[in-house]
Amino acid sequence: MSFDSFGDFLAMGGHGFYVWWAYLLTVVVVGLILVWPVWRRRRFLREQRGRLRRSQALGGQTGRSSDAPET
Amino acid sequence: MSHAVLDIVGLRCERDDRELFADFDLRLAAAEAMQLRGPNGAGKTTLLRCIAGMHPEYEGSIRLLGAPVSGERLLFVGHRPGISGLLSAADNLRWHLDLAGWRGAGTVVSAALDRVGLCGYDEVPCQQLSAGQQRRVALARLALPTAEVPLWLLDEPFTALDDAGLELISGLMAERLAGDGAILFTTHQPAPELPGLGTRWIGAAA
Amino acid sequence: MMASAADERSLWVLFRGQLRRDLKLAFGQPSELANPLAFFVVVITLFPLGVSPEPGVLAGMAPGVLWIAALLATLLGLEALFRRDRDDGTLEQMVLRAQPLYLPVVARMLAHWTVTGLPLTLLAPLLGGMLNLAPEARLPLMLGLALGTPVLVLLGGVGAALTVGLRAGGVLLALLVLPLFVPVLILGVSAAELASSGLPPSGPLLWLAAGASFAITTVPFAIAAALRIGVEVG
Amino acid sequence: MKYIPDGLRRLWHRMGSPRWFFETTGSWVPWLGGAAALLIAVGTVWGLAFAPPDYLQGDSFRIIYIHVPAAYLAQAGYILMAVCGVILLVWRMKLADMVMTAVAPIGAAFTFLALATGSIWGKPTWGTYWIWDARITSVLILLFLYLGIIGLRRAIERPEAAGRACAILAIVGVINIPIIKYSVDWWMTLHQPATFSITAAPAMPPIMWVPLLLNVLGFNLLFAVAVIQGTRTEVLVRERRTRWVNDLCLRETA
Repeated sequence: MSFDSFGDFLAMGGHGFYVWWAYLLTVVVVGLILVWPVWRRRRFLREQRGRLRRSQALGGQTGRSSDAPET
Repeated sequence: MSHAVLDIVGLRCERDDRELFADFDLRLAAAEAMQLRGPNGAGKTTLLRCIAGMHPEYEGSIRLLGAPVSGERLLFVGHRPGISGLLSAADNLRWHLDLAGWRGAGTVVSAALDRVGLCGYDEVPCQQLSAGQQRRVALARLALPTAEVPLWLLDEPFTALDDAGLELISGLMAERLAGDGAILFTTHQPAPELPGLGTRWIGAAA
Repeated sequence: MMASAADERSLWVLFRGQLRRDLKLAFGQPSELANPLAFFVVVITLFPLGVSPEPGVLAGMAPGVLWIAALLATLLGLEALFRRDRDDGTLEQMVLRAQPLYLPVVARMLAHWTVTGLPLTLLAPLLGGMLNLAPEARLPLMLGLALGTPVLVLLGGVGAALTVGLRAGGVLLALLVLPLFVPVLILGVSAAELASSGLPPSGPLLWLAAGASFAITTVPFAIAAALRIGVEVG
Repeated sequence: MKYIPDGLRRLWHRMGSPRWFFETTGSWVPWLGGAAALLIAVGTVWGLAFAPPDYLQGDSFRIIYIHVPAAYLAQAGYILMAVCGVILLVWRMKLADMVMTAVAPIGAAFTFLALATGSIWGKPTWGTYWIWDARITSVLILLFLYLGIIGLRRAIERPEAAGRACAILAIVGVINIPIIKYSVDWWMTLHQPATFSITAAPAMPPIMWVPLLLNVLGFNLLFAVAVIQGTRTEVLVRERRTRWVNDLCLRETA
């Protein structure tokens, strides 16, 4: 342990402001890049479900069957 | 020669999230012409661009004389004229010859302009010509020796042409057919009288 | 694949034909030729007015000012580089018909450089004099521009080709291209700066020459590939 | 591809299938995420609380434990995009394009993070938030390159064309990155007698570099998780017209 007390740890030898800012920013940015695709996927699934219901109501098909790997 | 000039098998093509073709087949032999017909937005232009290799998002096979399509073996006249308005008719055609690596005499340019009835307009900048005359310059490419390729793809070639112009172009098309070429074209005007002319409807089923 | 003599001749025809056409087009539009040059001169005129007319201050910043103005003038000419060809359909004919596409692309870029980079290079020592640039730095400045502007035009050509079919092309083009200009800017400015402080400028100039030859051989392939995408849209 | 054994080629084709990617990688995320969290937790706590302060910079050097992984991933992300670009252009593998799409914002985020943490670190070290230090300047230009890729992709409507355009740009960019970096380095040494660089600490003892290593590994896994998640979303959006995606949508309703 490099610090004597929790207060010392927070103070970071006078550089606490900078160190904690940097770490806080990292947490926020990393959080965003992890959450954003999941949030986008949820929204897409919701919208796609709506689209499918609408097209089923119209008696449409549920999409092409092709899922062959692209070459 | 066993290969058809143009052989399309199982073409599937989308544009803007809409399926234009599915399981589309088309075969065109030498000395055959085919008119593509169908309502606006049915995909006639897209089909021509697929064949010319300017719409690569398709599945299926498109072959020209049994080989993958290459631009030097076809001639494409699209909605855009392929003619620069700032240059003269002769400069434009000379550039088209150069593009194909033509090494013969440049007199063929005047001959081609004569063929489309633009005798004497060689050095006039194209933007000073009328719409119909500009169209004729664009179509004068069909009268250049570099147009002697197996396949012509003509998208609305008759737009803005008068009756005489229409006759001239049909004459050029007939000559190409006589030279064992194949022609695929679209038009909303009545099709000209051509030997071996077939019609193919697109988008009628949809 | 071995090219026969006849093939080589058609390749030469292809290259020459494109070059002739593009030069004719460029010189047929004298205003388009003059605009980037006028821009170059006007921007440089603004610096003595906006920063300081002091000869010493001007001499210190002259290489940087001249190079940045040249950079922006090049950028200005890029937007229209392929746009008109795309609109009138000559671009799609070129992409479709030319075998290989590399040659007309090189010719296109050479023609563009002749009407943008070359006049900038020739004009630079004069403007350098107006900015009190040390006389011994004028030749290195010119050499730097002569070697650097082809690279700028080529890298810019990639950006212009990538944005050719796009409505909001202009600003995006600047964003795509300017970061790639950084090494040329640094090398060009430092050649002039070294010379004006009495040091040999050969280091950065040789690097610029290396960069120019690398760019001329490789970048046209990227431009050609980007143009193939450009003609698909629409 | 002629000389590649048949089995390998089949594997390559299967891996190129977006559906295969979606169905296979779903179960990887918790494991990778867990490992990343563990490594980063250990590395960060160690670095923040147990590593001794730097003899010159004091405790502000502890920013290194996030700055270095972020700066490393910023560059690795761009290289990954260029590799995907080559795969897309040469083998026309759509999945490569989807990965490339997912990497761009993540790489840009790490580039931003590297810049921001570097700048925060600069304040106690140099007395100012911004200095035209060679490393910081190169990272800033890298951020511009990322923004260019993102901007180009958004500007082109057809995703297939956008993918190939971005591939070309990424390849041109990746060739330029080392040139930019060296020219900027050289420029800065020409103009200022080498100031001491913040991350070039002389021979760190293990108690200082082991947590850095843990964090670099952890951030790598974190990056992988983010890219996988982004790619999975991209797969669904791009393949929304296929039956398997629609079946998936309907299944999730039930």
